[in-house]
Amino acid sequence: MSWSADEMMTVAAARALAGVRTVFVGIGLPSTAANLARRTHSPDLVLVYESGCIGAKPRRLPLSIGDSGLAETADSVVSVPEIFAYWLQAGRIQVGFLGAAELDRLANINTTVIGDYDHPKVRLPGAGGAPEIAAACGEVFVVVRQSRRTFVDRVGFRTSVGFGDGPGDRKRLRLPGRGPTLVVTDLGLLRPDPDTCELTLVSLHPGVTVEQARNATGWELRVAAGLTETPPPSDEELDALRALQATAPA
Amino acid sequence: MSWSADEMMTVAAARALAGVRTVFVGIGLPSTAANLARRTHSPDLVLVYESGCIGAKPRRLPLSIGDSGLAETADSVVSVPEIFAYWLQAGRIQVGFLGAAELDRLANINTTVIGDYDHPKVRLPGAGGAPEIAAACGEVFVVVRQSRRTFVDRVGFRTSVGFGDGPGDRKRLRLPGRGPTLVVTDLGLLRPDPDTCELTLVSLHPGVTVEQARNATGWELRVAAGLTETPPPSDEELDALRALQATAPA
Amino acid sequence: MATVTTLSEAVAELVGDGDLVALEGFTHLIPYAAGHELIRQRRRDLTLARLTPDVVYDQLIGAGCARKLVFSWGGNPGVGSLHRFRDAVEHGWPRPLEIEEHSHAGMAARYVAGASGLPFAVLRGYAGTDLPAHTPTIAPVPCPFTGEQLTAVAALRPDVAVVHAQRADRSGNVQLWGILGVQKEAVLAARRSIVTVEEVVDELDRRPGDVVLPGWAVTAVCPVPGGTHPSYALGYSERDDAWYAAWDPISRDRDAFTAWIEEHVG
Amino acid sequence: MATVTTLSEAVAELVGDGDLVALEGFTHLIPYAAGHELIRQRRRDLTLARLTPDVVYDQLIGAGCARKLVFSWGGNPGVGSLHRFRDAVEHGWPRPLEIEEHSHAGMAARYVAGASGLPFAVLRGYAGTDLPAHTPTIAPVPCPFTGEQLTAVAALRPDVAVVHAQRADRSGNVQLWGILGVQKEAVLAARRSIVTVEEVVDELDRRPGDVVLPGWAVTAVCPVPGGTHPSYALGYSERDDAWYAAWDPISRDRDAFTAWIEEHVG
Repeated sequence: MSWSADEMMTVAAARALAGVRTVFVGIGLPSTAANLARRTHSPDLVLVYESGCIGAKPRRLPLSIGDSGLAETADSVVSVPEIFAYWLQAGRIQVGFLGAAELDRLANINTTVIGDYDHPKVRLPGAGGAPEIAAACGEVFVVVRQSRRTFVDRVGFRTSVGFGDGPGDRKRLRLPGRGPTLVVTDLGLLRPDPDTCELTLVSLHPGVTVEQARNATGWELRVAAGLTETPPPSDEELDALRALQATAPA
Repeated sequence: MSWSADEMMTVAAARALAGVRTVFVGIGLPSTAANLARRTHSPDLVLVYESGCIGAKPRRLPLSIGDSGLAETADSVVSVPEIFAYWLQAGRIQVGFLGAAELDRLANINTTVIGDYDHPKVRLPGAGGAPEIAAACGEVFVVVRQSRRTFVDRVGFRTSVGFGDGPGDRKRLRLPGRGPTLVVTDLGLLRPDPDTCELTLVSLHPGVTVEQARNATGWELRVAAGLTETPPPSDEELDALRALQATAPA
Repeated sequence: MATVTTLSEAVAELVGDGDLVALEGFTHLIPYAAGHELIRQRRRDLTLARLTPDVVYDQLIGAGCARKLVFSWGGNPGVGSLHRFRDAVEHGWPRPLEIEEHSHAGMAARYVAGASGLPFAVLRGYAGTDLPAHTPTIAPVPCPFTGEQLTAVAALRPDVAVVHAQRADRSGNVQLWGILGVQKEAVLAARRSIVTVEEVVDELDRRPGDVVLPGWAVTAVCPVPGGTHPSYALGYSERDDAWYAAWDPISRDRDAFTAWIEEHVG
Repeated sequence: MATVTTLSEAVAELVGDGDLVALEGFTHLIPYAAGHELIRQRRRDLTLARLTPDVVYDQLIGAGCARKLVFSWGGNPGVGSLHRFRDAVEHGWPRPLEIEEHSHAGMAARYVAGASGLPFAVLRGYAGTDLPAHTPTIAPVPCPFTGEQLTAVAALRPDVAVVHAQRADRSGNVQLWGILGVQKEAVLAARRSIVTVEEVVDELDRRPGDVVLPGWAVTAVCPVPGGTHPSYALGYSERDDAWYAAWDPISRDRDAFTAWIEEHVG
């Protein structure tokens, strides 16, 4: 079966959840990937949505985090104050799944504004749950399409902290989680360098070249010594993904 | 019908709830009085129990604040953190109904200890919900049998604040409620003097003398200029009270 | 006890120009009809608070009702931008919009503080982000026991909270279920409250996962069946995802937006 | 996921001498069987936390299991004193008992802070009382926005929380209803947790007013039908008020108490 770059990205993101018990899910690509993981290798994966749905098992792909299918299938629905205080902030969630409008070399995320805050060129939606997801989850996976517009040297506004200004910053800021340990794009996988925290290309999706990845990155992209090729989506993965997407509202 | 001093006290306490919408109720005499008020002049009185039961309408007199009849008949049952934060602390309750082991001239309450804190003569149960009930309710009614043991010049331990050291103290302590505006005993009614905050005898129950009240008070009890006699319990009140008490567990 | 009344009377009586108003409902039970009534009654200079402004605030902002927005995530869920919100922030149309920006966790904590009668709440939040530099209702607070630095957010106490619920009884006791959001906190944090409901019933039969707000803690209850469309009321309606998608082109264009409001809201 | 196991195994594995243990249940769902298991397994030097020590802690204190009590109201509800508690505080029998004393509001806030991963909670509490002078986990805290002085209490984070609930499913998801107390907060504040239940069922059919704790947030679930007697489990049993009254003469006398424990707990 042939597949699109977005399908490769979603499958790669879903694979990253193997062995994970609890994931805090934003809507869009993260939600698709987490639901795909539940339908393939991780049927017991606990999906936690910021709308207060704990253990949601949606039968159709939700368009919004408030989709009725989330509440109706959840093990428990709690208030928004409770989901953030008792469940996220307390450090109970292993993986946080985030998107980004801008992502920088040190995995900091901007979803607030392009240009000057008071006179913005583009006003983005804002923080939502992301700053505390990025702070409190055991680790964070970012799913984002790779381009020079999104992959910038330094975000213009730090909405959610990846590695701040570099090694030691998360500890100094008392951010309990390990931060973004994986970035999944339509081109490949990036991980922070253990010494510098700089996002480094560790895997290329089939058919993608290092040059393509470099051209889609707003800083001089480093390539890990053991660069691998991401295994292509299997037929089972693609079948499950397409069946899942067929459930989404028109 | 003849009646006991305790019956007079309970009836007088219930009468004080006329016109009140919401009352925070402790177990024992306050609960009996509040339930009597609901069964006589105030059928819509909202009983709030620290066990989280809002709008309880118990069919039998509860022995404990956790009686199943409270939860089963409540409009809403909330957690203990919520009842104290959202309902009591936020100032939503008009009247708090408290008992006391010791009550002093300035209506401060001790339910903690008799004697030295670290080497107590009598270790009492402690604070429970009382300090915040005394602070946050619109006003407080205290129901307590009057004796030199309970009515002391100055409590040995201040568990709950009445008027502290005197006029202005509640404001200085930022206690939002008006404090104990009424003390109901088996002998009569006391109210704080508007100028000095000192508890002053304002009404005697039928058959009780000022001398009896003075002998049962550990300070030189002042008598209000317009001292009245408490109307005796009516037959209706006594019938309702006895019917209520007949529902209590053996 | 809450008064059971009409939405137009409740808005006329309880919402004034310049008020801090919170229409809450986290992607579920969003009080659209009440938002439209605010537009219809030409409320002005409102400070609008809401975690997710959503299309309901896009409409109020575009209609010129708002002076300021207090929020944490301003998008059209699953669709894209809120174009009226962006036009106001980026170009000041139809008037400049002041913003006070938080995270969801911070906004939720602010309502909790308001509902609890406290001037602030404490959270682990915002550390290392650029938000505190722009938002004066965020401040550091040290733990008095450990010395650890945490974050305080100021309590949010709306003049009026407006929410939608499935049902109320004739005494104004309100029942909602499904995704609960911050509605209870918003109502309890506010000085006055309006609750629109799908129906008023004689008796509230309790449901798993429901929340009951006592009538004596609510100011007005207004029967408005369908008053949450294009959002939804679990058990009564489905979210109109197609409507949210269709809003995008309408809201991109000032004239199309204005015409839509004139036709559908008045 | 929670392990479904026996109470004796759970206590043996999860509760150590010297632990800070919270048996919670606010006048409802008090985990008596678990308390007895602690006595039976001869746990020592425990710090026992609980809003209302109740007879369950009177027994643990009298049996010599406790070094310290953290509490807010120590009486026999509707009956009178907890005589073993008083004997320990007043006369140091069977050993001296250190106390850390709060109000209910303060204790509840301490569990909330613990469950929220915060080192402290803020409340309007204790102002003008003599409690802060004796309790180091109470401290003043100023509002960073208004300067107003409020009260902070230190988070309570038990080593082990023990609660009783009506039911669990085979994955260890726990369901309780009726008076909810602080059980959810105690479990979430604790490092480990033991939940005794009336029964383990295939499927938890939801009830109005119920709370479900996910199995992955609980350490051990132990079927102990009737494990809350003389307290009660709504829907399963009634509070044994006569038993509470009968405890008074037993607990007044050291020998009568000791004989009772030997006979009924072992």
